[in-house]
Amino acid sequence: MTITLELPASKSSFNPKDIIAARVAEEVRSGMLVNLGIGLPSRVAGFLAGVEDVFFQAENGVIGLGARPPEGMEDPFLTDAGGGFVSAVPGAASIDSAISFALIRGGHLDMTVLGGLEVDSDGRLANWTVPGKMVPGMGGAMDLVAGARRVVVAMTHTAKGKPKIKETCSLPLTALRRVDLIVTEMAVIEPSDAGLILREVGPGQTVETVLAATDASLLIDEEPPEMSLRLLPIGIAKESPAP
Amino acid sequence: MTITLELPASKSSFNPKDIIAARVAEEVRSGMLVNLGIGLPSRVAGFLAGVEDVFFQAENGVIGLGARPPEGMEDPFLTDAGGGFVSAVPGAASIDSAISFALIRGGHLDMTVLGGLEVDSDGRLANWTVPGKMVPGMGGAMDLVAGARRVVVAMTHTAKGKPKIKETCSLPLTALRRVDLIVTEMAVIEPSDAGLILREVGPGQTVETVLAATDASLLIDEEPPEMSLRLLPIGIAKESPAP
Amino acid sequence: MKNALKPEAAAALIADGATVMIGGFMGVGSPHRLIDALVDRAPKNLTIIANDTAQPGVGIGKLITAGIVQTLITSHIGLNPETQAKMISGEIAVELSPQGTLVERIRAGGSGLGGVLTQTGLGTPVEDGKQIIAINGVDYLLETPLRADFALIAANEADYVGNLNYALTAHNFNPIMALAADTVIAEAQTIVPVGVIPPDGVKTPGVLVSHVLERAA
Amino acid sequence: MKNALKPEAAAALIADGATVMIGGFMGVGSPHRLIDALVDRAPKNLTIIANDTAQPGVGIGKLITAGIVQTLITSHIGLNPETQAKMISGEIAVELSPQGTLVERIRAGGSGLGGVLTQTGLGTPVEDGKQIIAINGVDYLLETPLRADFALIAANEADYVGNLNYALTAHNFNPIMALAADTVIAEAQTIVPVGVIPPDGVKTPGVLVSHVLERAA
Repeated sequence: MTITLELPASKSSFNPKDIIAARVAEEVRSGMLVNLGIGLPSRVAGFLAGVEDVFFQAENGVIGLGARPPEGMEDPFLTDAGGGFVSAVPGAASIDSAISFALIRGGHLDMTVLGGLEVDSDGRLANWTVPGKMVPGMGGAMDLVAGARRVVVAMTHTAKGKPKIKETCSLPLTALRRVDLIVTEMAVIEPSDAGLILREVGPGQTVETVLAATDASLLIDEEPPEMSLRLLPIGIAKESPAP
Repeated sequence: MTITLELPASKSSFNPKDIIAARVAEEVRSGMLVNLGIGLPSRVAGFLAGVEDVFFQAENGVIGLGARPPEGMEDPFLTDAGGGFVSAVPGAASIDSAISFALIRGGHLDMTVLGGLEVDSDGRLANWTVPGKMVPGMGGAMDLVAGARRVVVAMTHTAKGKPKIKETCSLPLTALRRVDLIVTEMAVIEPSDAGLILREVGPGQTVETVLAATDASLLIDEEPPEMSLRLLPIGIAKESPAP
Repeated sequence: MKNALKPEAAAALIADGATVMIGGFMGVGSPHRLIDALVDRAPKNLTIIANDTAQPGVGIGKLITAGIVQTLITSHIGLNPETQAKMISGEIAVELSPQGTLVERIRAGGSGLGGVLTQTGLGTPVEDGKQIIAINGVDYLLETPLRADFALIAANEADYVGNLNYALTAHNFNPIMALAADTVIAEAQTIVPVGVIPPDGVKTPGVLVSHVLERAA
Repeated sequence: MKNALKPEAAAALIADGATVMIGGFMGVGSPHRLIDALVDRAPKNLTIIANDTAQPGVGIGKLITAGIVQTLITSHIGLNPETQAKMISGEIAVELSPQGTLVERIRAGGSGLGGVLTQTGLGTPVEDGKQIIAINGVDYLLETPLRADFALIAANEADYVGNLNYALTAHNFNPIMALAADTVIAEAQTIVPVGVIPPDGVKTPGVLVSHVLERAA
């Protein structure tokens, strides 16, 4: 099953990844220090509105990461953890890698948003290697999952039609620590002592479509509401047809 | 036995402590990073001449400690480890306590000069407490002895007539590490695997006077020469009569 | 953006029995207005973590005199006879930690590390009751991390978001303690607009600072 | 006072089989002229300790291409397929260390600490073959310190006595590696007279720096 949202041509940027990013953005509160992983998680910054005093940290050494600078004003000594040019907001601070990871591992990071390859029924994440295929190294991922106060996994619900939320991960774990929230384009899921709780369903989704795309048991208290997407421009989320 | 040097009135500053400081100064080489303990060791800085590029470190956080500033120009935020006003030389660096002790414990300090209460026949120093009498805390002393590349003990040979170099320390040790050199007004002694080697005798001293003031065996290769004191103004050391 | 806190409001946060880290080395780089406010409020049975207790009447020495310290974790009390007397009389329980070990224990507490492995203190009374771990045939003492409810730190400049820098030997324990407490209160010599401290000049990022003390009158 | 070293003279110090730490994060804050000189000299069988190997043709990636790396201790090789291929073929032995663990291991090596006690890596392949130590009932992985024969670091400004500062995200591993090698060679964007970097602006004291690379032509 591949998820494709048929969006109005004029809003073609609203793909599943934007739904995920917009929903994750709801988790960001004023005053937080947040680390956004490269790739999908980095989109979250684009959906924040009305949230003040949020500082983004990049583990390579800046607190107060800002948007890409104007053309021609890029600084080769100011990049994000993916090596892309960024700017710094007023009040930013440069830090070395030791302090950067002291912040990450010492519980000073209020939230990290990370991509995921798999999450198991205990809410444990695998996101750093596919043995025999992808050997990227863990970079800061293991530190972020072990140390951040709140870990949010932002990922598509399935990959090539196969569920990424599974009873047991087939890939090596990133950490023993249970993540705090999983946000996909189909669902918001909260791992707990009792298991994975289905908290919200994505636009156009039902409990049944989510269960069909998930390879782990999900706990359902009441009928889960549709995902809050107030940070997507009004109407767009509603217009998105079901897959 | 109390050591008293009868010095010419005009040179009254040349007491035993200055002899010790002048001899220790001979150990300082160009390019070294040196920590001088408070009290007697701090006098060493006054006897350096012709030695370039030496940086003095104070464990409270400055590399490039300089002399006391001109009257009225003292900075309450620039002091030595004893809390006394100091200046900073050109090229000085401010550091926090974590970096300060990373330097001390990581083997980056070429030499530390420390006062001593006792040294045993294995060359181990006791200098931080007299149980029941003096409870100062060890401050940075244990770190300095454990971590500096070269530890020089600068102390008077006896205290109230009693030897401070003893077969076994009666006071709690500062560290297990053998110090590299002991400089007193009576002798220069080098601890080694084989024991304490008497390398030099002080002005007016003989092997016999040193042995009489020492409560540990001393190894003597050849007749030890008189202490080199070229950093004391010429003639003064020679004028100093024996006790 | 931080709200400036009055000294008495800062002290009011600190309840009886709290564990409080305080920056400074012999009073240099200590948060003196916060200390004075704490003496006025006089919460009971504090645990103080600090390099030293300065001298009677100076810096942390004032807290010793005020009789509000129950436990003290420190590296040096040699210049404060009052602390020594209260230690000997049993009024204050003093844990002496070598200075380098003390700062690393605080850094470990603030950095999520399980402990500090050091040779400092081996073969001395410091090792009593502690675990010794052999690593590649060499012995190290395992020293445990330190954290506190509050860190009261002194800075040179603070900006409106709490970024801090420090001057000369007034750095000492301040930047490290900023990592290791639930609530960090910074007392700066001056408070400047955002941007006055450039990113490369920030030594403690504002995200670590809970409150900035209001400017001195 | 340091003597300025030419890149080829710096590279000439580095013999076959040396262990070399190199600063930088995806090439940002790497000592590029030193790396080029090292490629030219081509000592054999180096052990490289670095956060990553950037990309082919960029920074440390050039050393991978040159075939002079035998062992690599790093946190990330994901953007350099050449490093991955050489790892899989067995040409390069790669030890992957989580980034925070890697920097703490280097800091421990440079600070005289016996190891790093961390929860990062527990329950993952990172823990294989390592000691797990329970402290107050919580498990920590014991990671060993790292040191090197050489640290090649990049700075923003150097002064004549070797004091260094860094710019923005070009700090990364550089200040930490300056602690952990027998010989530290610093490549700066500019070299300035003593005093231009004020004491409070020094991030690596010159006493840690063995050589400053001569200014770029």
